[in-house]
Amino acid sequence: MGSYLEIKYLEELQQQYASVEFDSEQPEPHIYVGTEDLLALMKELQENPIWAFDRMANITSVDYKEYIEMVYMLYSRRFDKWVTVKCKLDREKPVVESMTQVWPGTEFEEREIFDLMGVEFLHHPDLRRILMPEDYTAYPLRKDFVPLQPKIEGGVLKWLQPKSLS
Amino acid sequence: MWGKGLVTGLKVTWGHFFGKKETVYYPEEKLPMTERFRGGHLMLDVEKCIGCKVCAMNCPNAALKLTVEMDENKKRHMISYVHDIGRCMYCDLCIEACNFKALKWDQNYEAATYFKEDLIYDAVEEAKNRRDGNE
Amino acid sequence: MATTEKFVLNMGPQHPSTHGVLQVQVELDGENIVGAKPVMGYLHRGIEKLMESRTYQQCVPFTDRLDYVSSMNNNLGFCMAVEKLAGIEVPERAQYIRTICCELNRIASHHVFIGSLTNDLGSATGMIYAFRDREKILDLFNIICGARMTCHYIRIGGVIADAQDEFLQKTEEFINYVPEMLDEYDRLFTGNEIFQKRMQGTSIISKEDALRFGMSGPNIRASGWDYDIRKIDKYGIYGKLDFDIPVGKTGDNWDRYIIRLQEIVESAKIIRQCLDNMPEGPFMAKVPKMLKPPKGDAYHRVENTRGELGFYVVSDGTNKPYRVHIRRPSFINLQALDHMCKGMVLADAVTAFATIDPLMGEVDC
Amino acid sequence: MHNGILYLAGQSLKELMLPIIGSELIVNLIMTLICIGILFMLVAVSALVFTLGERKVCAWIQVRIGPNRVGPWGLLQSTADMLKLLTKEDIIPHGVDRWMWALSPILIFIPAAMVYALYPFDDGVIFADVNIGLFLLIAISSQSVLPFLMGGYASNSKYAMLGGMRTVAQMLSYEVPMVIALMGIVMITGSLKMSAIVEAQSNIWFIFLQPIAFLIFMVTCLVESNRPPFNMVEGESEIIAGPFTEYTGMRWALFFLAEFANLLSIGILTATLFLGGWQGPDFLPGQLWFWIKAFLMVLIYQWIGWTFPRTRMDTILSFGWKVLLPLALVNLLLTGFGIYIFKWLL
Repeated sequence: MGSYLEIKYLEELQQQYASVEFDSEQPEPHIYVGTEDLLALMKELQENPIWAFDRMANITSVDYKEYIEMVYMLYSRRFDKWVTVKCKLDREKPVVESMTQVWPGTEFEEREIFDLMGVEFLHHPDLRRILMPEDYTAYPLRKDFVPLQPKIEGGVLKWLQPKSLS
Repeated sequence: MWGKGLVTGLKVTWGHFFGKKETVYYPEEKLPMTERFRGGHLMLDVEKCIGCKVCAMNCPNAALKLTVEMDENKKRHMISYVHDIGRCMYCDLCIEACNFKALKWDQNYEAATYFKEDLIYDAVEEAKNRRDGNE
Repeated sequence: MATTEKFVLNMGPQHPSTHGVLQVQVELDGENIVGAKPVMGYLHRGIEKLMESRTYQQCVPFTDRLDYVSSMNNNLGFCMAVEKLAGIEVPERAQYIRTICCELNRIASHHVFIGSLTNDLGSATGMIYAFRDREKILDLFNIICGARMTCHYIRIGGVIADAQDEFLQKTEEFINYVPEMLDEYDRLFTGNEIFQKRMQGTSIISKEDALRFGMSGPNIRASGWDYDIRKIDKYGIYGKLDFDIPVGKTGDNWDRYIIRLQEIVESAKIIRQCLDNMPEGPFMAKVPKMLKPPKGDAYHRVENTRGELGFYVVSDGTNKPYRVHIRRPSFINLQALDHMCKGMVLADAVTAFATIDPLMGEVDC
Repeated sequence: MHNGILYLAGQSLKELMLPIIGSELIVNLIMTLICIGILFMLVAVSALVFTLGERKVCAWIQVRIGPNRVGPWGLLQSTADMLKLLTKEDIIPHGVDRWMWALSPILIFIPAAMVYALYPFDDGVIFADVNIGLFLLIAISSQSVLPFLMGGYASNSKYAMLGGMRTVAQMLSYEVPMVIALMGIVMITGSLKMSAIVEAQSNIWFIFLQPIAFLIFMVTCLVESNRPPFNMVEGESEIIAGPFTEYTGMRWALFFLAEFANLLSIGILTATLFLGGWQGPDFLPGQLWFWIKAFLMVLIYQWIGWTFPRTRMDTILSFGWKVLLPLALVNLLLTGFGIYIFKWLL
């Protein structure tokens, strides 16, 4: 079981990137970073040999009703260390830099997040829906999701907005 | 030598050609089911059941639809216990939830039916039929 | 002058060798593959969303349906994540039973791999032999939990029922049978020249590429990394057990096949150690029926048969998870498909699908 | 004079009919028609037998019981299969080349059935004992390339097209080593006549004189008749069913029929050319020896087919041209030297 990145290193990161925040009271504090610094921070963590976070263990997003949170869990095989980087996004128009620029293996996972949560990734090589139909308009993993109604019109499958509950 | 592997492969299949077969003549010969086997219809013990509906609450897929009636002595009676096999995933949570051990599987794995409607059955009715049959 | 043009062949979702409902758009130049694009979503059931509306205990049977040929490992991953979140200690006997079941399931899953690989290579006999042996493991599961594939045996806090003597005894019988079984596979296909010719040197993933694609499990080990979560994280009782991680050299189809054969041997070794050191005691921790983990999130990863399976669970303090994310290894491993197929011929594409061993239940979630 | 049972039966039938009908021409005509009927029956029955036989052999190899539901020991399984195929809906896919698509299953059956005319079933029992028997046989059997390509092209399906292309490449390249391997036999016999080839083996079978040619011939036979491990044309895990992908019901059954006719065909051919045909010790009639050998060869072909994985298209092409062809040429050279030395010794 790898251990979490120590607080002194987190402070080091904080000095480098202004938008890095963490709660030093907690045993394993998550790093919160602004969207502007995210890509630079990730590049630093992956490429700099003092960190060597060469695996993106888990990348996901959570809808907290007020905002959407991107969760990146990084793992360093060399030092057996974990770090969790989180990034809050505007719920109306969530846009974030794509991590495929740092870890190419996140391509499908980011497509999945785009598909199910509606987060748009900049500089992604192939940003399309991956699990849901191409012409689907809703985002299933959001908390206010209501399933669209499938309807066949003239031999073409269409997705209609459900009738409003009012 | 190239081709040695091919010959040993042929030997293996030749051995099985005359060897014992693993499959059975199914409808005549059936494999025994184990004690813990989960499958088939739910067998409800009407005497033990107190109508608390914990089984239906524990069902992840809402496969159980129960109607409970209260008589004059405030005692609950199970009127119908509708189990939809089409929704059931045989997770066993209903049986484990029952505090009175009133439920168990009848372990009949031949569950296929011609019509979708036949997948829905009433366990109370089946319990009644079983009791009538025994008498 | 005659010219040729490339064309796109839609393999799947209905195709004999796409392991379910994977669709691959293969761009072909004659028989040579120019590119292969996986298209998925045909088995998407929204398990992550379904879990949000069910209690923690009710979520467990849904994990069976992710990677349905190694359901024990999925149960384990989710239960361990919730245990981490809620701070539940699992009794030792339960840990041992869990390990035995998971490793048996790993062997069963590798049987499916061998079976589907040989079938895709055109030898239906190999498939039947592998499935015949898998049947023995499924019968063991039938004894211990009453189900053969979707086990739902490992629960939050332990296992649902104690392992009977019959199960332990039959497991030992199976472990004794493993060398004989592998010997037959070796004689029938591993030594077969046609088999070797088709697998060696095809669909190579280099060491760097395997890391770049974020691959895990036997696929990354075949490329030369000794990356095994069981060894790295030592979750459960794996820290106490003695086993090796087989590592490949070139990362071709052949290595991916051999690695899995060797993993069967290692799994058998683990099971034997577990059987020998099985402690007595309770098999289930005290878990409240209404499990309400404290607010927060937890991530736990286990070594599934296909790679690194991670569960990210967010709790908001109620009895239902606020959000569950599943890091599915086959989904991520599929990213390498295009790279593996490029420059190969159509017959190799089928081998590449088979050795990457994706399971559509897991890919589509 | 010939003394095969079938030959004698035919002769006595002829003698029986001659006084009744009077004209020898008409009697010969009737005899010819009877022979054609028997040959077609043989092909049809062989398909029925082999549907069950193949499934049983495959099941026994795969530690299964195999078909056992229809009739005793599943003996009526193939009849049930045929009935099912006959009653199936005839689906004509959109956009097919109608004429070619419909003709392909019929044409594929013709060479498969035609070659039976050239097999010596017993002493003197051969429908057409022509001087260039072996040559004609190879010429006819190589015709089956075209229907495959027609079916593949006309189906308007990429899988079928790929399968059709594979057929051409595979069959054409294996024709060459096959012919050259058989040349050794022809050199020893000194004739292309099928009956002469069988008679030349009365002392020693050609399998002992031509072991290399026998192995080459076995491989090429498997390739020519699309049997596994060389069933690239069908390649069910890659291109579904190749040229047959879009066919249903009876049309597909004709392909099926031709396949089993070819299976028996290669069994008979191997038995005739290398195992002495109908010749054998006297305690059994020649007819029986012939069928024993043929079925044994069929069993061996099935056994090989159900054991090995499928080869890859490019591998078998290079194997055919780079290994089998030189080997066949070397065999030819060795046979030439052998004959020369043999004559010199005498």
